[in-house]
Amino acid sequence: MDSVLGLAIANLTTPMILFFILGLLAALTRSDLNVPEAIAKGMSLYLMLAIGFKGGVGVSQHGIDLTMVLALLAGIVLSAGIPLIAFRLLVLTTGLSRVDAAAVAAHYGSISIVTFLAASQALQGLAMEAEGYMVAVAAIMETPAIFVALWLARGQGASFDKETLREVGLNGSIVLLTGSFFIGIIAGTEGLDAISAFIVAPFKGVLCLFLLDMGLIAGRGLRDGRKNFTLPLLLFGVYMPLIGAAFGLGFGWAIGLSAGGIALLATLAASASYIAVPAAMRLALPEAKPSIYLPMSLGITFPFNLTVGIPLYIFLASALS
Amino acid sequence: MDSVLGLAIANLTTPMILFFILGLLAALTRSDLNVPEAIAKGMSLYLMLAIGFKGGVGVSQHGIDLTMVLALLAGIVLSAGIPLIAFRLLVLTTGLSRVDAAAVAAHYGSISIVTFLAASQALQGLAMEAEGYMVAVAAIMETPAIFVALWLARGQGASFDKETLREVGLNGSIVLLTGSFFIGIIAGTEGLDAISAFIVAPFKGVLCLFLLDMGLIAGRGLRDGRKNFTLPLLLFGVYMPLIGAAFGLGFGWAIGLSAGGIALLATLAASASYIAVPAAMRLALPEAKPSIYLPMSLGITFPFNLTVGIPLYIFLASALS
Amino acid sequence: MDSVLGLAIANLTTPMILFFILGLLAALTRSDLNVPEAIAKGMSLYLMLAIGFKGGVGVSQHGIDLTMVLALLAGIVLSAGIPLIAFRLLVLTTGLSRVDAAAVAAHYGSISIVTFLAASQALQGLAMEAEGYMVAVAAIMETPAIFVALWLARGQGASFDKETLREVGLNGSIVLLTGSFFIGIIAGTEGLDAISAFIVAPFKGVLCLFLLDMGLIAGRGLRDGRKNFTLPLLLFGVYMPLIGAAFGLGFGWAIGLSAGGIALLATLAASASYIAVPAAMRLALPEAKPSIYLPMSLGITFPFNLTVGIPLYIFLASALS
Amino acid sequence: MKTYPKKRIEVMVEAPLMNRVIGILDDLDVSGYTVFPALAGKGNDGTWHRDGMVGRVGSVVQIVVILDEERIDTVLDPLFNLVTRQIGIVTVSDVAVVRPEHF
Amino acid sequence: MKTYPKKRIEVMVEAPLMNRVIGILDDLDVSGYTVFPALAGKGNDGTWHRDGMVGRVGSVVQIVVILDEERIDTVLDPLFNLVTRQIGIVTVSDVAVVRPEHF
Amino acid sequence: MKTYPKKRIEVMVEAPLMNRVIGILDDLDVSGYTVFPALAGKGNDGTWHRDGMVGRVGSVVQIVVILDEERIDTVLDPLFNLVTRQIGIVTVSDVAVVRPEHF
Ligand SMILES: Nc1ncnc2c1ncn2[C@@H]1O[C@H](COP(=O)(O)O)[C@@H](O)[C@H]1O
Ligand SMILES: Nc1ncnc2c1ncn2[C@@H]1O[C@H](COP(=O)(O)O)[C@@H](O)[C@H]1O
Ligand SMILES: Nc1ncnc2c1ncn2[C@@H]1O[C@H](COP(=O)(O)O)[C@@H](O)[C@H]1O
Ligand code: NA
Ligand code: NA
Ligand code: NA
Repeated sequence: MDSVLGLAIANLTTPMILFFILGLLAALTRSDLNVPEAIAKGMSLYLMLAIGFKGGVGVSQHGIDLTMVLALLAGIVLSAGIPLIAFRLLVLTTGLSRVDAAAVAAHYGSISIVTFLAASQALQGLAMEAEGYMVAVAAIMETPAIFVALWLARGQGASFDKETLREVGLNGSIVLLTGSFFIGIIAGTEGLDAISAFIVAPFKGVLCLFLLDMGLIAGRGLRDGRKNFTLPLLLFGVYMPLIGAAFGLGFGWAIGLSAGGIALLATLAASASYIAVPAAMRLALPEAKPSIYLPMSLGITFPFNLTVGIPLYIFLASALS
Repeated sequence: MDSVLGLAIANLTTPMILFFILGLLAALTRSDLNVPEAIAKGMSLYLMLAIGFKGGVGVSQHGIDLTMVLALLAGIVLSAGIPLIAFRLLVLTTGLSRVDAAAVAAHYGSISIVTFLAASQALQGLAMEAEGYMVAVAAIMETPAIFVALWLARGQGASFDKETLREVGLNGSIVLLTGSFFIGIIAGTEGLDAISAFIVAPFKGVLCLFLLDMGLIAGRGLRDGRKNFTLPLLLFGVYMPLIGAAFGLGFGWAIGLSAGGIALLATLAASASYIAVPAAMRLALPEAKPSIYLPMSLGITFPFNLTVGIPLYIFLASALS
Repeated sequence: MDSVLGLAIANLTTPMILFFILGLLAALTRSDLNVPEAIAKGMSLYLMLAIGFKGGVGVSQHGIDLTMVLALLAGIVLSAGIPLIAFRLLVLTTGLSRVDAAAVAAHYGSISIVTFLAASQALQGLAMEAEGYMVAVAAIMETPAIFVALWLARGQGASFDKETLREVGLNGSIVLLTGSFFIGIIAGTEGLDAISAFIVAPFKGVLCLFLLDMGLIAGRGLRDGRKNFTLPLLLFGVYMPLIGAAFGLGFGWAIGLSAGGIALLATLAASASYIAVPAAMRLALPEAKPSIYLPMSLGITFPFNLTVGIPLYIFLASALS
Repeated sequence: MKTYPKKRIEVMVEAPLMNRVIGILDDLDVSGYTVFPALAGKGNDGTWHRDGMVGRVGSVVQIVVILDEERIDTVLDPLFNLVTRQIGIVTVSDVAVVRPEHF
Repeated sequence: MKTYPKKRIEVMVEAPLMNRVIGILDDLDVSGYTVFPALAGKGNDGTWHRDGMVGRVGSVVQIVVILDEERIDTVLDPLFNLVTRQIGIVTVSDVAVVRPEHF
Repeated sequence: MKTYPKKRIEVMVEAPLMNRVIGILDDLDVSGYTVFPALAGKGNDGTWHRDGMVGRVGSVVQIVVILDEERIDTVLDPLFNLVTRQIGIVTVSDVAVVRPEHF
């Protein structure tokens, strides 16, 4: 196992990360390079379908065990617990209103599936295996943070009726991720063989194009968000993932995951949502300002995890096990 | 050859069908999972290009024979004849107006190319070959039903001028399907080798994503259509494909197609259009209600064929030859 | 090496060109076959990313040499010089206003990346290698022509402020092409292996679908443009690429490119832009009529190069070296 | 700034009908029009949403024509004939423009 | 050609809110509505552009309802309640239609 | 429900010009605007359709600004300067809004 610096440098010169940086630069220089919305959504459907399915096939091969149940539980605890810490830190250090602090906190409890994908690819590049069911852990971590944040903002206009609950719980990415996961379990290796030319072979390449788009979005987020960033907020965007990762590493180690699995759990805990949670916040906590939580998650934490965080979490996970 | 039940169960656990069911469930639980329109159209272009091209390459390998001409003729007769039967049954049993009955009848005479694709994949899974020109039969079956339906609805506001004729005859899917077919004949095996990494290898996987979308649409069709479904209409949506398939099996057997070819002809006869015919009806028979014909075709007959019909038709075709 | 006729015929029966012709015919018969805008843009992103990356990997393998610098210089000279010739010929023979003549001239100085792709594929089909950095030459040739044309139209309402300069210089296709090129240099063969299932294997097939769309656009361009085409303009659309190619061949031979490289430089010089330049003209030379320059470039010169030009340039390049 | 009164006709029809409407406008030599895509809607025939659609049925477009008051009736009559039989809505409203010669 | 005066309500809201607005309209039994997708925009919360977006937040839709003057208040009240708390804009304007019975 | 009169400016321009129009609006500090994509159209320079397009030329967007009557001229003048040289159309119409403080 390389040193963390070696890992980080190797990570930075993969096509994936280079395309992300290209997107970032294009946005910062205000190039009109752009990916049509439909293509971006199509790629995100593809990536979720593929990762879910492959995770399911993994489970169909290795079977279900106690560790899986523990990992799912750990995911729920992390997703629900991290917002509590994040909220407290935000209120103490940043001067955000309680509503805004709760909304930001929700993002850090929930997860970013693209960060998860990037970590999976990095593991694969190092020939480190991870448990297939980690994708189910990812899916299960999407929502608890949202409910905790709404509870934190209770009495501040958080609406939380049955309809909102349904919309949050059955949002497209959760349904596709878990649906594909179960399909993978049923279809098994045979099913994977049938469609691997679609979901395995071109996966990395699609991820490159997707990360180009993420770079563009993150860069625009940075440009637009600049005026809302205070130093305490900026710092939060960097130390909060580290705090999350520390808990992820601890839980992963405690329940006996493989090194790869620990790294993924740490990555999930460290990552911040920018799809599911923002949509939920607009519905249930409309007073919270998207101009704060979106640039934080997309412009600071996402690039940080992608470039520095992931190699670090992998290094620490390997050291732990 | 397995029993029909074995076939049906094997069919139900292929990733293709499982993704269709996932889409259906997501729509029925009102998840916001959705596929952007442009992606859905892009996939349908891809699928038609690929299937047309592969069919043409098949013909370039095996040459043209009398059976091909007979199969094309059989396609025309089926497409024109089935609406007559369907119309009579609808008028007798469902209480639809003549205009609506004619419109529904047109859908059942015409074909669904995705159902055809699913049947082709099922055959391939069973290592059963089918004639390459069946894709030309599919293309030729798209329109005769429309003209017969307009004749059935004559005097009821069916407009049928030269412009409509051109629009119906040169609709995009027919042009792409037959165009790719002829390109396949010209380009031959060499051409196929050049582009097979695009049109052969990932085909099944793309079909999975496309069927996910079809499941979503079918599910929404079912939900919206509920209030228009009477029992006689519902039953029609199930027995009409069986009647069509019976004719398809008979014709296929009579003209000496292979077992695979018979199964495909039966599938075409059994399938109901939901793209070309609805568009033609809006132009030429605007009084007919889309809220009847679309849910019938998409919500009832399409899922029926996909899950139960195709294995049944394959079983019967194998038994016949 | 075959004769030019043999080459041309072989070129005309590749799936790529056949799909282009299919699109052309569909548009001319006013079929409603169409490719959604988002899909067309997605494919063009894909093609530029892939060609740029592969070019960069080529450079990472062969290293940088003096010829590369000379080729880049040749590209700049061609892009800046061809508009001067084109402008003079247009003013002399076609009766276009100076503004329109300048705008058309800009298109012929700049390049069409799809023509470049088609030529690369044709070379590959003949097992002829070309220098990887030709893609950088393509990128560098996009803009000089624009600045020359604005200079030609000075005093006629050509606006040319810093903002326009930035928009022209950092347009999406240049950024993606050169960005991917540099990423290819950094990522090298290892990077290529990781994503070749996405950017190499399906490339030709995607190009087929893209050329189908280009055929549709070219056909519509022809139909719409008919009324603006005079004989001198039509002729210009055919002889101008030949003049450009002649210079390209000469420069390529003089600086010592390989036969494949010479053919590509000739193709670049012969090709006319239809994305970057039209957009720049609308911003900086709004008085020029798009109804002249777009159909010229798309409807005449693009099909001419694709069918007749490319085999001819390859033949001549082989004869030269 | 001086502005001039004009009329704005807006026609909502199902996408397959778009070419018919445009054909009518072309025959009448209107100076221009613009078509906007709708995303979703509801009418007599129920609700529709463009996402996931593979065909064009159900999906609606809005065709906007800005033209002189005098020409209103010439244009409305044939449009109305089309939409009575087919699915569609026609509205007219007042607008002011800055370049009267354009319309 | 004879036309009849109606009102046109236009609601701009962020996409995640669309279903709420539609729900209100459905509850009130309006005869129809049409939703148009916006491409980009700017409001209190800054600028947004749809390209490259993966989520729906920020992207705005415009919901158009043509209806009878009499029904305006019944519809405006609940809509307004929604948009005061949430992000959104409601405008009303005059239009004339050719088929009054449709609305 | 009480409503307040405002003006609605609608600018149709070719997509490459969109950023120029937005730049003008930003410089003038208008409180907001929304851009809608058009699908197809016809003008002095012939017809265009977005499908299959790879470039942005020809495709048109509509920029909608709702603002106070008082500010109309400040905004119309620079917009008009842009569209006279370039391709485009500017219209103004009356609307009523429910939240006057928003504009
Ligand atoms: N009152 C209305 N306001 C706005 N749009 C409408 C209205 N009624 C119908 N539409 C639109 O016009 C389409 C066709 O309506 P209909 O002719 O009632 O089936 C619908 O799908 C809606 O998109
Ligand atoms: N004055 C305005 N004119 C047109 N559209 C506006 C205006 N103000 C806001 N919008 C649109 O409404 C959305 C939400 O605005 P806001 O409620 O100010 O955040 C913006 O993103 C714009 O698309
Ligand atoms: N009278 C009109 N009504 C509606 N849209 C128009 C009209 N004239 C022009 N347009 C739109 O504005 C664009 C540019 O028009 P033009 O400046 O005439 O070339 C056209 O492509 C149309 O989309
Ligand atoms: Na997290
Ligand atoms: Na049929
Ligand atoms: Na050139």
